[in-house]
Amino acid sequence: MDPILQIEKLKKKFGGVVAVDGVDFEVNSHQIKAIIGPNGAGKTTIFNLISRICPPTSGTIRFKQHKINELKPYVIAEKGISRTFQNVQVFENMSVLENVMVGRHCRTRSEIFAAIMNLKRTRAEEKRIHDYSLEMLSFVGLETKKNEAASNLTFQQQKLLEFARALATEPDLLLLDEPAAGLSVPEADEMAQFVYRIREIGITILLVEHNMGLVMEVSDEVIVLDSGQVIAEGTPREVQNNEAVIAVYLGERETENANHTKS
Amino acid sequence: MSLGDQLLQYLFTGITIGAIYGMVALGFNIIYSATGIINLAQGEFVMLGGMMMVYLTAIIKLPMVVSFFLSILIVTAIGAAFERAAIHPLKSPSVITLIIITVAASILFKGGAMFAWGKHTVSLSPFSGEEPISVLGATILPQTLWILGIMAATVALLILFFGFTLTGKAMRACAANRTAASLVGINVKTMVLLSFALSAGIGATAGIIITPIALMNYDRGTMLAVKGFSVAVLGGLGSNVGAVVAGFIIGIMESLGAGFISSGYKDAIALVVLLLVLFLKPSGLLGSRERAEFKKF
Amino acid sequence: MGRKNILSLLILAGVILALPLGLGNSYYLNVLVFVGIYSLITIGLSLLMGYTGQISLGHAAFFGLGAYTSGVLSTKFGVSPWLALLAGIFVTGGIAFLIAAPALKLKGHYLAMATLAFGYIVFIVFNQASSLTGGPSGFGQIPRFRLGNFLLRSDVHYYYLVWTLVIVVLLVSLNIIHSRVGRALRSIHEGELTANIMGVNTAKYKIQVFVLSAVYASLAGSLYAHFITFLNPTPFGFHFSIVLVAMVAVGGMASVWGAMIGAALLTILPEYLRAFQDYDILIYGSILLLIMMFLPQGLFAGILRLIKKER
Amino acid sequence: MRKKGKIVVGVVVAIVIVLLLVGPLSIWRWVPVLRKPAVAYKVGAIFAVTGPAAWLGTPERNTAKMIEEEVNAAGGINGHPLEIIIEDTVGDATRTVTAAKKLITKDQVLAIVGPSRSGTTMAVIPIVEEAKVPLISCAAAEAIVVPVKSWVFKTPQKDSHAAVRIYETMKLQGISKIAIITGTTGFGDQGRKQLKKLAPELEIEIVADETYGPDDTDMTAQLTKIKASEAQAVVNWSIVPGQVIVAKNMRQLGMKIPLFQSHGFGNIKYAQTAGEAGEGIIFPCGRLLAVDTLADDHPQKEVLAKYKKEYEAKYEEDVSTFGGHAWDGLHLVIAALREVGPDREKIRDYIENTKNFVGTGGIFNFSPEDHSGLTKDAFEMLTVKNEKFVVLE
Repeated sequence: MDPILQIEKLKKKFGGVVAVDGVDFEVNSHQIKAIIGPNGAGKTTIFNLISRICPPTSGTIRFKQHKINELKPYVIAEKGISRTFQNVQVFENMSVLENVMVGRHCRTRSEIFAAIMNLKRTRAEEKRIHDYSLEMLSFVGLETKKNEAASNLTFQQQKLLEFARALATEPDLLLLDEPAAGLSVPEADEMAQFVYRIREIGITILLVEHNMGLVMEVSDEVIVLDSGQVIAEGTPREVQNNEAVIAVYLGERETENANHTKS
Repeated sequence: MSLGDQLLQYLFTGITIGAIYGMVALGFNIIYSATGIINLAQGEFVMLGGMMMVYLTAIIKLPMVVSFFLSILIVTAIGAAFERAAIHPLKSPSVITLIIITVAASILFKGGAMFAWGKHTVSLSPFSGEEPISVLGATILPQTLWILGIMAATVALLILFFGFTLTGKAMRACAANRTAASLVGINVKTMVLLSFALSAGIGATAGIIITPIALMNYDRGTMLAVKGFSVAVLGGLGSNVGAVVAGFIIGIMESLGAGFISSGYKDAIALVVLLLVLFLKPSGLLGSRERAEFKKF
Repeated sequence: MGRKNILSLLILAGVILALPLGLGNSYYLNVLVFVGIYSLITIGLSLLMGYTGQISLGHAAFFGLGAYTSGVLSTKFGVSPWLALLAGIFVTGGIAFLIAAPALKLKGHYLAMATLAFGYIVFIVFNQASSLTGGPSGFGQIPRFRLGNFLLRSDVHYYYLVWTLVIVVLLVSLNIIHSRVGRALRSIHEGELTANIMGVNTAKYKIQVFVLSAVYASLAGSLYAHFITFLNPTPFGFHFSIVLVAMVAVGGMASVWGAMIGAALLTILPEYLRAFQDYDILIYGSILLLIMMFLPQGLFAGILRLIKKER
Repeated sequence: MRKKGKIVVGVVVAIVIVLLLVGPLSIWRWVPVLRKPAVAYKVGAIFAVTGPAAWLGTPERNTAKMIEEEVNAAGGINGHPLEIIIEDTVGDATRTVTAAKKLITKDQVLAIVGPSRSGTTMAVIPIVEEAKVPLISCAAAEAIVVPVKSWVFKTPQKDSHAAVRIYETMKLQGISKIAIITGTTGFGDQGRKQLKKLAPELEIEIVADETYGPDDTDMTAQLTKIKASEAQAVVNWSIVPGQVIVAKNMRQLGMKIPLFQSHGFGNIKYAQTAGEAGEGIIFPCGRLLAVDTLADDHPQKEVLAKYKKEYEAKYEEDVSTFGGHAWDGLHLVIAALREVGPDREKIRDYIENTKNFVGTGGIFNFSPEDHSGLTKDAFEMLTVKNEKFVVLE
């Protein structure tokens, strides 16, 4: 198996706080890999480093053997990495279809002069963008909502819309940031089905998730992160039986239980 | 005059101008930090303060001290009334809407002042005599010392207010996160009202103390607002110490620019420096980058 | 571009053709010429502010750069006004490009301040570079446009020239809005970082739309210079930058039609208010305040919503 | 929500109706029958009533209203009432051009008095030249009438005359090296040009040349530079508040050299605003402000005293030379109307040939070569003594 994403000695400091502390791992093509860990372990920070929302302090990120640390976010999208967001980031005042069409941006070429002249090939391209985006919408089952403003969708629908938008960029690697967070149990199950279906198209998936059921069900491999460091890596079964992991998770479960009783 | 004497004089001039700008910038900061609004009518509060003071002392013939506090009080009330009438009723307005509303308000204040007090430039006698003080061959007006003193007092009071009183802390909380502030029971709308009142009061104070030096007329507010805004941004929006420091920087740059380079281009010199600072450090000299990024449009 | 927009354009073209017949008075036409000139700027500003979400408090400077480049070249160097207009576009576009790259990294009020400072610097240069600009006194005798041997001299001629260009600019702008680029612009407004991660080169499009809006303003400036035939710095100061933003906000930023309505309203309104003498300043301020308070989306959106609601 | 919507619709509809009933686009104007019969003589006036030069435009407007009332109370001009239509420039060239076009094409005025400022005047010149409407500007700049434009006149004294009078006074006082400091407005800029142009002719050397913006709050930097130069006197050429701030700043810096101001200092308010710092300022001015010190047989005495008395009684404020410029302009037009009737071209010809017209600014003698009509003797050198203007000894 060839690795599509290689992360070496990745480190990120925010002021004095080390959020990611020398992380190494690889993601192989066509696999579903999950990153888990307690709150503040640095999971989302790793995503943000990969999609270059902020620059890493040190270390390298390679995608298809090429270093991508220095690239701008939009170039990373062009290279074939797309993502969804923990707290959804849809373009609220644009229609559902337009949201997806923005995702199509990096696979199309018409620039401002072509737009001004409204050339024949521009119109043809616009048609292709439209059709492709519609296809992505029907893939996630939102085609009936295409003309709604994105802000009118439910939370789950907005998450699905983010899927469609990310898929419209034709990614080779898709980063899913807590796809099940905030969803009910049946909705989370639906999400799991989507994750499978996305892999079937041939897209590699890297996933951050708190919902252990979903993680254990869909992942081929799991990385466990604590305080910015990898403490375990392996198949779901191996990880579940790892003592370090259990220690970390027991700790968290206790605090979580405590929180639950409080509220 | 030797070069050294000249240099000292330019410095004094810069400090005088800078103190004026700094006072205006303080008013900007208060509304900005509590609400994220850039109040382009801030210059009008300054103008109203100055005109009101002249009116009370010259026409009504009240004593200086009484007029001073009465003017501040009246303009504070005007600021509060403006907030109640034009800002309070809005539901989640956009920043551009707010900018235009403050512009409209400044037109109204200007028009009101024109009808109330006419179009002439007025002056106010200085608080303690007009005899310039000589320092090492350069001169400074006693009024400048008043400006510096009152500015220092204002900044000190603001620091005390925001640091040690419950209301001040509540206002800071609103600045940091409005939703969170209202969740813990702070009445955000009251804080907005308060910030407008406070900022109008500080603007009026600025207007009163600068009128003996800079004179005042109904049309003066806009330029003062532009300068004050530049200074507030250079200092880092929301930073009061930054406003004072940036005021002096711009003031001294203008006066040195006028003295050594070209009086015609002095404003441009100060603005080019401002632009360079913004391009290199986008959140101003003493502003925090994170805060600037949180306060989005 | 939707059918609605094409229809609106056709209606606008019809009204433009017909209006001079009904008015026939050069004063009204003169006001409408200014409405047209300002519309050119506000359409660009609506692309920049309403669609892309980037504020500018310095667009009067681009208007002035167009006017001065055009005026100086044609008056002092004998360049044909049409060439001067083109030169204005290139000069202004070039300056806008240089300022856009660093300025558009700024956000919110810091961007507002940077554009304001830029506008102010340009204004100072107009005042100080007297050998070219005539300084605060300005200069006159700017030649008017010619079409072949035909000299455009009356208000009617300029009315048709300006409004033809408004239609062209509208067409260009609507084409951009309803394209891949237009979508990218709106995504920047909605969430710049998200747009970037989704593959939109946000910096490039911000610069492009900034330069485009500057070019529109420059075009307007050249028309102004060759129409009014006299230039001094006062119309290109901070005050006018604010008026432009007010026009866009009053009409409705999120639509080029709104931007035109705003330009029309804030140009025609002071003419109505002439009758009120000094009180005009109070009435003008009150109207501006009330519109922004009760129709914060602008007149265009407000009226559209009302029509829908009544149905 | 619905209720609110209806209110807003109501307000919008009401505004539209009002706008259709009054104002330039009103329906009445499209129906010729409803127009009033035009018996009045219409004269246009364009003044900077609001905006940064409001101090200039307001006395002009007041004067125009006063004259209109006066003329109509006396039975009008040959039986025709006089209608002065006053427009505001807001100090903006664009608005001024529109105002001029309104007066010419919509109101069809016979002549225009104003605008108040040099820049706005320059902007309307091409319009009146093309429309062939006489314009009598109230602005000072030389460029308005040099070179002569056939339809354009002006009533204020020329900048060059003011500069010459200042220089002549300096020579009498033995001053040869001076500093000039001017505001960056049209007025200040024109003054700066005249001062620099005329200095060599009168053997004056300008050793410092400084400027400041119209909104500047402190000029000590510029004055420090002047103080360090060899200047024996300072000429400040600007409008308020700069005039007053310069005087105050000079006092602050302990500068004892004399301060000369331009003829823009023509309002006693400025001297009062400057207070102690204003004492001893020397400036050229029409005789209006020193009317009390004029000999009774001075040809201008009667006109000046009458205007001053009436203006001050009506408006309860001190008369200024600026209102006087409007007085001169309007009375020139009225005299023309009285003689030649409502004909733009004849009015122009009449004004161009007016001789010995006694105005507030001086005795006007126009000719095809001179559309200003005044000589440098129209100026008196005044100085400030005890917050009053007196003729310089």
